Amino acid sequence: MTDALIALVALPLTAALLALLLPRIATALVIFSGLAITASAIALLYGVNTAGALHYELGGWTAGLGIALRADGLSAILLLMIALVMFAASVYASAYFGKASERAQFWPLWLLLWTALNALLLSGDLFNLYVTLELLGLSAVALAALSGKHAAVQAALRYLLVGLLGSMLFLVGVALLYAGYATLDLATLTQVVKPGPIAWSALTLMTFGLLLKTALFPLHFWLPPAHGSAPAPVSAVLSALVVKAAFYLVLRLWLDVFADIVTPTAANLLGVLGAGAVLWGSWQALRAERLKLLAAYSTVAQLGYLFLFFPLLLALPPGPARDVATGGLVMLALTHGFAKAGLFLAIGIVQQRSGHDNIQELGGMVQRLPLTTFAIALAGVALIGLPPSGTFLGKWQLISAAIATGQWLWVAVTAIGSLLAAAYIFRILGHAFGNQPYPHQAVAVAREEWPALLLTLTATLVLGLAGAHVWTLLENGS
Amino acid sequence: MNSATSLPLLVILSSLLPGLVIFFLPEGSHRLRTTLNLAGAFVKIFLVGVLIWGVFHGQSYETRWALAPGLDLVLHADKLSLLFVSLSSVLWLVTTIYAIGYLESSPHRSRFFGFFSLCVSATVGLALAGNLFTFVIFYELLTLATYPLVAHRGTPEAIRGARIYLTYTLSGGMLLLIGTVWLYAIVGQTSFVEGGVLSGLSSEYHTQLILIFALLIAGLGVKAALVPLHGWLPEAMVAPAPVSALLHAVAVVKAGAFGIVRVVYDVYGVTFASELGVLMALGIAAGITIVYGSVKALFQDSLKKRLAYSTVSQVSYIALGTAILGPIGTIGGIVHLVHQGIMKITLFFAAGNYAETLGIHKVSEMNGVGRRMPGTTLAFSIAALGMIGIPPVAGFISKWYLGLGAVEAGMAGWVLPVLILSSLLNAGYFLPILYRAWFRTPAAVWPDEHIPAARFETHGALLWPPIITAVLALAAGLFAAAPYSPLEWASLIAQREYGL
Amino acid sequence: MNATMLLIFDALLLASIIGLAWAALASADARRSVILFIAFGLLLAVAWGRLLAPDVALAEAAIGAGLTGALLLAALQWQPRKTADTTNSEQPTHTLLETGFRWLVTLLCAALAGMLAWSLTQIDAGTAKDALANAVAANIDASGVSNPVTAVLLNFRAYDTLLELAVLLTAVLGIFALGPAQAGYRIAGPVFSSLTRWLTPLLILTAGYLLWVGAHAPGGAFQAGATLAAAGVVLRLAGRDQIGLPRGNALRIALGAGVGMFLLVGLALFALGRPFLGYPPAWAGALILLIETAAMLAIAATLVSAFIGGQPTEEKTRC
Amino acid sequence: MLTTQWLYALSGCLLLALGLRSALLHPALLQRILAINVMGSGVFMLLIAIAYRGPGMPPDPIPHALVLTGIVVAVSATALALALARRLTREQPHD
Repeated sequence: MTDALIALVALPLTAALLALLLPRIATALVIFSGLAITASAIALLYGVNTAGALHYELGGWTAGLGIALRADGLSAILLLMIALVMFAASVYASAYFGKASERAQFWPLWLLLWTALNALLLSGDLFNLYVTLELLGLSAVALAALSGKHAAVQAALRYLLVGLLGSMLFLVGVALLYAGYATLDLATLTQVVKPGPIAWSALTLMTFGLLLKTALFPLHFWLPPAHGSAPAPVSAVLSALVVKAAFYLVLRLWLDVFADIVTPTAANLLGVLGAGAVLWGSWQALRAERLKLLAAYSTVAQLGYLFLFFPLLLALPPGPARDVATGGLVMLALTHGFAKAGLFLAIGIVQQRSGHDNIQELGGMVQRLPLTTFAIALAGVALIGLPPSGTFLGKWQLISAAIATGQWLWVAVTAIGSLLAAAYIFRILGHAFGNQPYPHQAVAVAREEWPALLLTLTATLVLGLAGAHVWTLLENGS
Repeated sequence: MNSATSLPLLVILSSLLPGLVIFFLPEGSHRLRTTLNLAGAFVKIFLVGVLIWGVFHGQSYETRWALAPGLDLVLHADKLSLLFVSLSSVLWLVTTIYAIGYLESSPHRSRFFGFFSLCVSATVGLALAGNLFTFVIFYELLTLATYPLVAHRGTPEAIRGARIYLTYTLSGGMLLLIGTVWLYAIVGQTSFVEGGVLSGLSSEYHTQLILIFALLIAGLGVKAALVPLHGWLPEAMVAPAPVSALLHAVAVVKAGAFGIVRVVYDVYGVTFASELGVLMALGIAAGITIVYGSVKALFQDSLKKRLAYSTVSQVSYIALGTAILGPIGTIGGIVHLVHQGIMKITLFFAAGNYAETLGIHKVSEMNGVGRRMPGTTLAFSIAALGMIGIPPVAGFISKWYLGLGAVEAGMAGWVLPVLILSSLLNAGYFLPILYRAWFRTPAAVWPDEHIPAARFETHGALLWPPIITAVLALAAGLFAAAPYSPLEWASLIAQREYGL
Repeated sequence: MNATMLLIFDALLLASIIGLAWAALASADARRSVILFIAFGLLLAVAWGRLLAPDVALAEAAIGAGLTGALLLAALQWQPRKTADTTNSEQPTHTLLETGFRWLVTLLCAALAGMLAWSLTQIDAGTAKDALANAVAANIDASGVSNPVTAVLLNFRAYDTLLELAVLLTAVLGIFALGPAQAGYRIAGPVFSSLTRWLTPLLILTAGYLLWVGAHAPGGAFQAGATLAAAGVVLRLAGRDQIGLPRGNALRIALGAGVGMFLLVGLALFALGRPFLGYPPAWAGALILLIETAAMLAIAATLVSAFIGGQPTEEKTRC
Repeated sequence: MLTTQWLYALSGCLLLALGLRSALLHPALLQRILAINVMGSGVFMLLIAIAYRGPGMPPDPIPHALVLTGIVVAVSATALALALARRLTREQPHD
């Protein structure tokens, strides 16, 4: 059962090395290891669902002296999402990067990114989290700069510096906690940490560093250029997974480790920033000229919704009500992961076929790229939060919790944000449905279209109709 | 899964699955597409028949599926839902035939019929929804499915109309959603129950319940085109005629009206609603809409626009009926759900025929069209007279019961004037059309005649649907007292609602 | 050396460290900043020594000051000596808004330092804070090495080190993806090249020694790798493009060696039914040395590749 | 804490603040990269001060190990940052 914990880190890392040494067979390698990783993620989910939270002490040293890998319902679900999204994006990338030389450079970094994501989700140790954060940051930057275009490199450099700043602040927090409690093990810390200046400043610093990495408004400035100029499969995982990883850490710190330290006021502050992100991000997405920028800004907005949950969860007493709301939060994160990844992949197809991604010039797309347009529309349904997408269920819980705790402001923000989302999605579709002749030779490759379609279908149908399982998993896996 | 739990789902799938297949059909495969469409339509009617038979023999049908803790997707067949389901599935069949003829050689038919089927599936789901949560889901799905139909032509006007339609309906959907979540936050998960479920709540909740009612009605009012939320309806006229027919008679507008009926009768309970005082407000809104719509219709030269405004006014008869406390008013409102549908779809079919056959879009172009297209014009005339409320056409029945109900409920003071005034206005904007059509001499050349008069005045697929629906409209009036007639049915429902 | 003397020494040391940092960051002249920064790094190494952290001191000297310094100096080649926007920062022509922002940031940073200092006052000098140190001491015999830092680095927290090597690999792959290395320097004069003939083997020997000694005394893979890299840097400076760095596959193997060996050992043990990265005490010493050797090669190859700023070009073989 | 620890820990905080300020404000790229390294050194100094147990006492080895890891991570990041910066200056935007 716990073997899955090791496999999830060792498999992608080994694959990365092999892809580096054997570039010729790298693509096949990625597909196979991808399947293996997905299988391990499923095994882990199954294990967590039946046996509850799992942990593995590396090197056989007790956690504290050594490092422990941990997985509960939340991390297991996210790990499965990572596996599925990365796998779909890998299939897509195998067609997206035409030249063998491109793929030779791409695959090792890609698998290192995968390693970093899995390691971060599994890590149960503060300093180890710092290392995974850096691994994630560096691999993400290297991939974002891959096109070598000036804009991309510039964005990547800014992305790197911001990321380093973030991890430095995180590290200060770690140092402070070690000074105060002489432990790096999250589980131990959870028991010993007490309200006081050390905990407060540590939490502040770590949260701030992570907010930089998860691009919460107004710290989002670096995200749109970076996500907007990276290669399509990279943008997909940056938007869908990488920012989520940092968010996941915030969630862990606030709801688990520092649960007794966080105050409603602090949570409200996060909520306000989230609201800012929802409104500002959606508004910018509405005004964007290019599809990719639109998608990137919508990521800023969608992350905002996740932060709206903090004041609500803090206001709800621990118990079923809070668990249901938490499920809603996870549901939002999952749906956005799948939908946004699919959206970026679809946009990549449009960009490759028409040589641009200007929203104004999409006329006739619905005739020439029907499946791609359909994928974009499905992603849109999920981003707006219409049924039958999982977002609908998530937002339902968000509004419900807000009403139950009398925090009407968040209801208004959610409503406005959703309508703005509808505006920017149907702005695309409006142009796509236009009947002007589509000037470009559009023959989409199945290896590109199907991943996009399946990801968006997962977001809209699978999560929407089988959503109840998410709640049970979280419950069983706690 | 036995029939009791699967049948409601199958009713939806009978149009959903063909729709999904049709999406992937090549443009050319005309025959296969048509077969799928009609097969789906007939299967649906058959399944609905089984449902009706079962329900009238005390069998209960329910499909239940948990989407999240405390949120079940429930499809449930009760008398009210069956009334709406049978209406929409019958009219869907007719409309499909009409649409096949109408879109004969136009592009992107696979896309069109795909969304067409999705649209009906959503409507049926809406009719079968067993609780507000489910209703909201299908309400939004209906919006999504209709957008591509309105935008179908892809012209700038079509895109614009679709955008306006979307702006209205999605905003409405959001209000409905918030209201529903709020309601759930208070009473938890509740199914639709005849007589309502809220009357038990203590009075401290009453203000909240009034606000929720306002949210729900505002959300539903957008699709039901209650003034001032009706703005999208005339704009959506850019859609092809079959779509307009669907929007006005079967799907969208009806969904709104049906939702209002559900909320008043099966969530709040009509008695409780009147205690809260919300019923009166609804009635006044309906009254204003009725008059306003008719007045606007008076001044439209574009035939479709005139019909659109007449829809605005006619649909509010349903809301008016629900607002009248007492079984008779209820009967009037519910029966009009059916009658308005049959009559209005006839009118739109006819209007579509004029446009397709002779290129007539304006009332002022209709001189003498009756001689060129007698069948169509006859159907149009029957439906129009029905709308005015002239016996023995169905519309008369609705208005009669509404009037009686108002008297019974002691609301005659303002309801009767509204009814009389609107009927006069109806006459005012329909009779001139009939006069032109039958008695004026035709113009030398029609604006754009591209279907020459052959054996029929136009394609059979275009001619028969309006005639069939017109006959139905007559029958619904003539045989109102017969068993299984809409009126009979409506009175059954009314009895249950009032626990008689 | 008595306490007050020590205190004065500390004060002076820290004062100059902070002063150097300040000067390096305040300057608008890239070259000046870099040189000051290198000096800053060297003083840090002294400070680490003063705090009885010789391993860190070595690493700082070799990597923090040494190789980072070399990288920065290499960067000066293409860095415009005074960037356009630095010139206008010399005559500060800031708008009111900008000045406000600068003050805000400064204030925030001060607040940060204050907050940290305040929370440091709250640390209770209980015995709890020695818990882990004691645990290390208790398990050191089972770790296979006697240098506690190496024990933590390569045994107790080996997983950290594995991922850290992955970070190095990521960095160098990212650099390779950005294009080929830039051309070397001109061939150095006779004096320097004869110097390199002496220097290179010496550095390589030192690296070997550091690696070996790491098990029981200050030293280890990273310091050794850095020293080895230094040899490469020297060669490079002497104008050799060949800098002893392998090409193509060999280079890729060298770069991946650290992570590879680590995984190999870890997974092999895992397959043999031991925990992942759980060395049997009897073998621990040997296995650690094995891993460290691979790690040293990887680090050296990585750092040199980073220094020459890209994948060494295949065809050019000039020596 | 001991006076020595105090001195070094506080200097660590100071370095951190200095670095952060320049990282946010310095107009030149190179100095911003340096600034982040200075921040790092500040954190390292904090950690090593924490590990110190006074003259003659064996210090806590764990922070030392963390700092060693930190130094290597820092140099990797710096190398990547410099490579990106070089790529930027090598080809100015042509539009």
